[in-house]
Amino acid sequence: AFGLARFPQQCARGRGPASSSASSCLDRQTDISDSSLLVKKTKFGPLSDQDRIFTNLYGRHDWSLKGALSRGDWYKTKEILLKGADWILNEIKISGLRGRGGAGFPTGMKWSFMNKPNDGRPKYLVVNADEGEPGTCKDREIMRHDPHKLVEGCLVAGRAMGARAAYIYIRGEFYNESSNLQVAVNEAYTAGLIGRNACGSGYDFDVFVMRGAGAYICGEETALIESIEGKQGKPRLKPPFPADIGVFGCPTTVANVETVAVAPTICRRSGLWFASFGRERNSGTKLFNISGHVNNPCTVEEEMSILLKDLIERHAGGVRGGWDNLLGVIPGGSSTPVIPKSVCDDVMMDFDALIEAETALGTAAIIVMDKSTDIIRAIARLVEFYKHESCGQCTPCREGVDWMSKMMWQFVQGDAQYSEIDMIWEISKQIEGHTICALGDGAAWPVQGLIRHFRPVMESRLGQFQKEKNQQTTT
Amino acid sequence: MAEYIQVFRRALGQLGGHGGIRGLFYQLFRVNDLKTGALIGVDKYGNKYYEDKRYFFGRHRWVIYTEEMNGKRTVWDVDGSMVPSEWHRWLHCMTDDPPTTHPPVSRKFLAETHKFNVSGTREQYVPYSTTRKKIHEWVPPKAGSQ
Amino acid sequence: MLRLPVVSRALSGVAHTKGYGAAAGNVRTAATTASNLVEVFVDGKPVLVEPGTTVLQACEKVGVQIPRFCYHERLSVAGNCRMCLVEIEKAPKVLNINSVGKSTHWLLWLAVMVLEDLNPVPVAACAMPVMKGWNILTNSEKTKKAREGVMEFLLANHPLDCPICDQGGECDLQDQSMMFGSDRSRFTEGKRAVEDKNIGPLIKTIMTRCIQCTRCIRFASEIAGVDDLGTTGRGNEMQVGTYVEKMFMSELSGNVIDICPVGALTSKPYAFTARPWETRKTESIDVLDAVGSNIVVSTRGGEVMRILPRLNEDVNEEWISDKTRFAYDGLKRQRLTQPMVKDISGQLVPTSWEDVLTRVAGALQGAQGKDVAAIVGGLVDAEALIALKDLLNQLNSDNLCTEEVFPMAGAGTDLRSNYLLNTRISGIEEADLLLLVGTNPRYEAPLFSARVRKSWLHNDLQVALVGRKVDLSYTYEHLGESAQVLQEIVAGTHPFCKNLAQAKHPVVVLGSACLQRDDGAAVHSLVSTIAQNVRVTSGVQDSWKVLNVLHRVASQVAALDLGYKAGVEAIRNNPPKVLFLLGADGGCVTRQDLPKNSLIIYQGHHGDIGAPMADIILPGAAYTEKCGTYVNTEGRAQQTRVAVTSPGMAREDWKIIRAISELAGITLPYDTLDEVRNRLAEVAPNLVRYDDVEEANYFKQANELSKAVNQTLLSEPLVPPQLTVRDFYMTDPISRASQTMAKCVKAVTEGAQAVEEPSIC
Amino acid sequence: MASAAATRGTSAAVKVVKPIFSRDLDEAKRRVRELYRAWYREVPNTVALFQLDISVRQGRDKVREMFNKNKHVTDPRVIDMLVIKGKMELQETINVWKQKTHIMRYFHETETPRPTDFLSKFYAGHDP
Repeated sequence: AFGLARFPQQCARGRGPASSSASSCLDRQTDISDSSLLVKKTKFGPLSDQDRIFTNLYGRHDWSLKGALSRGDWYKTKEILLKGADWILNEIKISGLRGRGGAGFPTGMKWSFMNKPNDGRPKYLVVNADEGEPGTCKDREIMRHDPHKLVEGCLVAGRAMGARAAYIYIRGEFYNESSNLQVAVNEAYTAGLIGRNACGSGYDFDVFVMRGAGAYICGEETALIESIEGKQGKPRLKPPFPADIGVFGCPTTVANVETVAVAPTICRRSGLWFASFGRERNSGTKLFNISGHVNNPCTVEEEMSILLKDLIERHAGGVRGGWDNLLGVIPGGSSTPVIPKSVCDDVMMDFDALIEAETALGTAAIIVMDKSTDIIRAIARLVEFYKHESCGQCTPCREGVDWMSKMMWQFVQGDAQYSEIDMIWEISKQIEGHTICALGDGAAWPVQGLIRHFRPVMESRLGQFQKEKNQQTTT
Repeated sequence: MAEYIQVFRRALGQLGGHGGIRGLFYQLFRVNDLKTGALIGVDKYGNKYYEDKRYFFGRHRWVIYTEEMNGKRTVWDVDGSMVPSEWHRWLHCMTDDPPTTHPPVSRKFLAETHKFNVSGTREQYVPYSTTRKKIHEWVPPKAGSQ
Repeated sequence: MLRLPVVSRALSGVAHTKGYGAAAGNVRTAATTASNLVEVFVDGKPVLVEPGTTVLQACEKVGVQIPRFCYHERLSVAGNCRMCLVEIEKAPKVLNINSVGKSTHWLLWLAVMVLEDLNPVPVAACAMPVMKGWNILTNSEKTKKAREGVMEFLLANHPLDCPICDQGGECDLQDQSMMFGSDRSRFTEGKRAVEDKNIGPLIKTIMTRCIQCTRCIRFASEIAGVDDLGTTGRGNEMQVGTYVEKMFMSELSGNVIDICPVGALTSKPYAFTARPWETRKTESIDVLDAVGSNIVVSTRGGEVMRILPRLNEDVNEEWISDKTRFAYDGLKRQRLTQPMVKDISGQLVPTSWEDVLTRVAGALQGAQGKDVAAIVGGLVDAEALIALKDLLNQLNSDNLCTEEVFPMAGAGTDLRSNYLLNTRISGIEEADLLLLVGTNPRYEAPLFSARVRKSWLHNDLQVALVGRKVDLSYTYEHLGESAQVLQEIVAGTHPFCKNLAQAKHPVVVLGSACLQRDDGAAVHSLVSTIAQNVRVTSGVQDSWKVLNVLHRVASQVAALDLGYKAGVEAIRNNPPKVLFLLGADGGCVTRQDLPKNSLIIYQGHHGDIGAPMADIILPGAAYTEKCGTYVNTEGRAQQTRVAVTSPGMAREDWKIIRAISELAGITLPYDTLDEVRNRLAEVAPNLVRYDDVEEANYFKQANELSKAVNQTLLSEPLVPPQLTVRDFYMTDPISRASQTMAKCVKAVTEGAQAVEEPSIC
Repeated sequence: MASAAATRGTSAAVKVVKPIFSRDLDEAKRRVRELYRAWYREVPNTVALFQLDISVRQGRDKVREMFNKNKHVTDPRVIDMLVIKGKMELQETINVWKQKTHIMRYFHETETPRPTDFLSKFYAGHDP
């Protein structure tokens, strides 16, 4: 309720053709002279409404071009483009934006990899809209309610890396999202915003929307490229990296929807503005998805480095049955390790803080579990998901995740030896880091998180089962 | 004295039983033994079967083979398989009833004419090989077929 | 599918395909200069390698073998078995900032960047290119741990049926689990079972054993050029198969048996017959086509159990065709095992060598000069050829012919360059344009074709074909069916001339089937002129040969080298009283062609076409039973070796002829193989310089002479005899006698299901 | 080791080689005589023990023949080696480590000589 209550204000800000800060940013070359920004922040969030990037996150307004223009999209895009690739890259670098797809690679650096001498091959931007991570629902909100942010982002990002075209690879299940996105792309073409001489900047840029067939693995960047090329969605080896040989053998950058969609706003409002949120190296705003045992599950844009407790209490209406009823939280989508309440109490939601807590920010999809949860079963279900979604290409993932899944379901029953807890830990370690892509890691981490924090729960389950079995045999 | 008379009588019996001196020597060379006994029967090939209970068991029945059987001259070249099956059982003491008094039941698997054992001859049975032939040679086509 | 657009290959250095250097690495490209070598360390030992070398290759260079399943040096890198994981110790970052920006260095830099992030994750040695200063730890604790983990996963679902597995004893999984695996199993769950697939009468599949290394898939799509194999399903349910129930239809399909690291793909004819440790291996040469593939004959108890390829980079690399591999059961059937003569009734009856040799010698003594003639077939070794030639020459006869026709007009067979594959098989890798005339190399010489495909794949070889359209494993420009197209090309009116003019390393290959036609000389002359013209326009050096003839039978080049006349025309025109057929099973001369009272002597190893019409049969030895010299279509002399003794009373061919000569009173002056080879060296020294190719020259002169040919071109299209894979399997007496090959033909025509399966396992 | 020493000995005749047992030919001969005597005495035992179908005389003749076969040997080292082998044979015979057939193998007729000329080799069979 809290998140939704703020809507009128947001819209009020967004309705103007451009905010003052946006226009000013375009006119100056950003430098670090603004001393006010150098003051180290200690308190993060809540995000004030005028600082929100996604102003139609909840679909209360028109998502089509008309509505988008009214919210400030496509404002002075031509000027941004004309500033050139180096300027855009500089802004992105200053903003400290890190990839929003999970790995958190510095976006500015990633995009600058594409700026190498042309060897005759076209370059491509591929937008990863295959949002399949359980618990994550941020990209779909962008695509169905603010698709023009993404289309404009494609143009700006494409300009930054000198790309010829953008492929938006959208998850097959996102039917409405892809429809909206396609409509937005068509609108942009008709309005001359993309296509030949995009926005009148003299720059040619195409955007293609491509629907996947519903495989989680196609969210992995190289598998996504394979899928676009029409092959089985199976990850490629790296090197060669997509930046060298990507889609159709050409240099390619794969970026998350959110990363791309925030780029125009960063350019308009300056990288320093974006960098003013959150801690150092973890700057910016971020879409958080809060689901599970909270009173009010929601997707909300919030400042990075906000306290987890703060986030849940403020936007999701708190944990069901109060904070003390909290069992644990999966902070970044299903593939990140679970953290118990003791950690949740004071952990900040950003890349570095969560790494310190032996988990990861991932896609910032917070799955809250209260004390009614059978945590072993929850993790077992996650592992089964990964087992089902493993592409089967490389050995540790193909064989190991299946094995882990079988073992996890035995743990759910309690029908296992105590030593098998160590064994599954070892197996998960044998998978982690030994696979081609990160799916193996993603399958291993939840198990590791479970053992790290909930080993007593597992042991008591095993003991319980033994006891019951003994009773049965004696009677 | 009576012993010598006994021996003499037996010698005379041998002389008579084998058809004089000539017959005696013929028998001695052919059979390597001189025995007289009761002629129990002669089969259709001419083999003569004798019995003399005075000899101890196992030697008390014997056969004097015929001199020509199934077209083969068998004066010197005799073979145990010349005894037909109906006499075989009497000769080997499986029964005390010779086929002369107890004619055998005729069976269709019994040969009309008794055959010798063919082992060592061309007709002998050779078991076919059950192993795979390593080389299958070419069999030339029959003349005139092409 | 694999052929990338040209632009993608414009990128310098190593990044060619997904293969990333390894697949491209064995294509001959210009050697990189030694100056930009990279120094890396393997377990502390320094080694200098070219940039772009993979970790695995660098280790191989210092003799450290990294365990692997999916990696195969001739296939693209899949990197999916993860067995080759090694730990890398990176040097302190030594980055030349100036180099950033150049594409290759930039790439390295990026890899360093990423590694920095992922460290300390072990890397897949087969795919990771080395960086300067890396220390590759092939035996560290972490490396061992990673291997053991992967091994455990691989074995988790692998059945424990080694005792009944045909791969036992030569199984990579067995060997490597002994070396690198754990000594006990922790897997207590049930194992996965996968349904077996029927992919034809040659390859037996036991898919439960599959470890999804995808070598077979990559072989099929990259080397064989048929995308028949692939994976279906995901995760633990991933299966290798043919998508739909069909036969794996390729002329090179047998090679997947060799590259399969486990027993998932095994040989169907060889199933449950022998173990690798109980067979005796003999290195030999294949003679069923003119390529002369190097083979290893595995024998046990005087019986050929199977035939495997042997590495020879210049000829067959490490592949062999299915006919080479599977026709060996033809060596055990329809064999001539004892001498035979016709009795009065005209029936061939077995007899003794003394008898038959006396008869032959008598017949030869009575016939001199043109009354005696000989025809040699396609499987005859050079020793027998020279012996027969000497024998007939002693009888004042020079009527020695081969069954295969080669036009004698013009330079004919006087200049070797006219009838050799002068460019050589490996030379195709350097070519940029290939013109095929009236041939279907895919079935006439599968390994030559595989080489063409390799070059087409990696070096952008442009292929064009004159003749009947055939299904090759590479795309080609079809210029037309009839020989008139050649005239147009000579005249310069054909649009293809433009491409020819631009070629830097052109190659023209003339199929020997064209030369069997009545206008063979004219076709040869035209092709020779095209080759000569193209050679001038391309401006290549003299060492580059353009004109090539692709033969189909193994004995032809040696026969022509020894001075045999090609074609039996002379014999038809001038029928002899005594005709000696040495392995002649082509049926070019029949009894009807000869006078009534003429005597036909057949010497050979199979009762096929020649034997039934003979009056006297002399049983000879097949290629696995003798030490014989064969010259392949390139002119490369190679020798077969005795793997098994010849069956029954069969003898080596040259010995039979030598024995005849003694009885006929014209004893040939050699008693031993060495003496025969000395005689060979006198006549044609190149025949005894084994594994060496004697270069042929005088192209220009040959072309000049060929211009004198005055033959009219026929209007019929140039149709190679082997159009589809169905024609491939049975081409000679051995493969015609083979049941396996017969099954293949049946499976190809009626589907794999038509061939009955042994119901074992 | 011994064979290596032997070759060295032949290549440089002056060089004194390391003897096996015997320092000179006379000593070697003495050893041969001792061995012969032992065999000579053992033959009757052998014939009895193995129930050989030969007479003692035939056995002794055979022993003599075997010794005569090597009478051309003059190198004491070679002689010593042959004596050692002979002693081994003797021991095997005395201890009945051999069987009857092994003894009778000494009396085996030599095999038919292999054909030498081309044609008879050809008729005889495969001669690689």
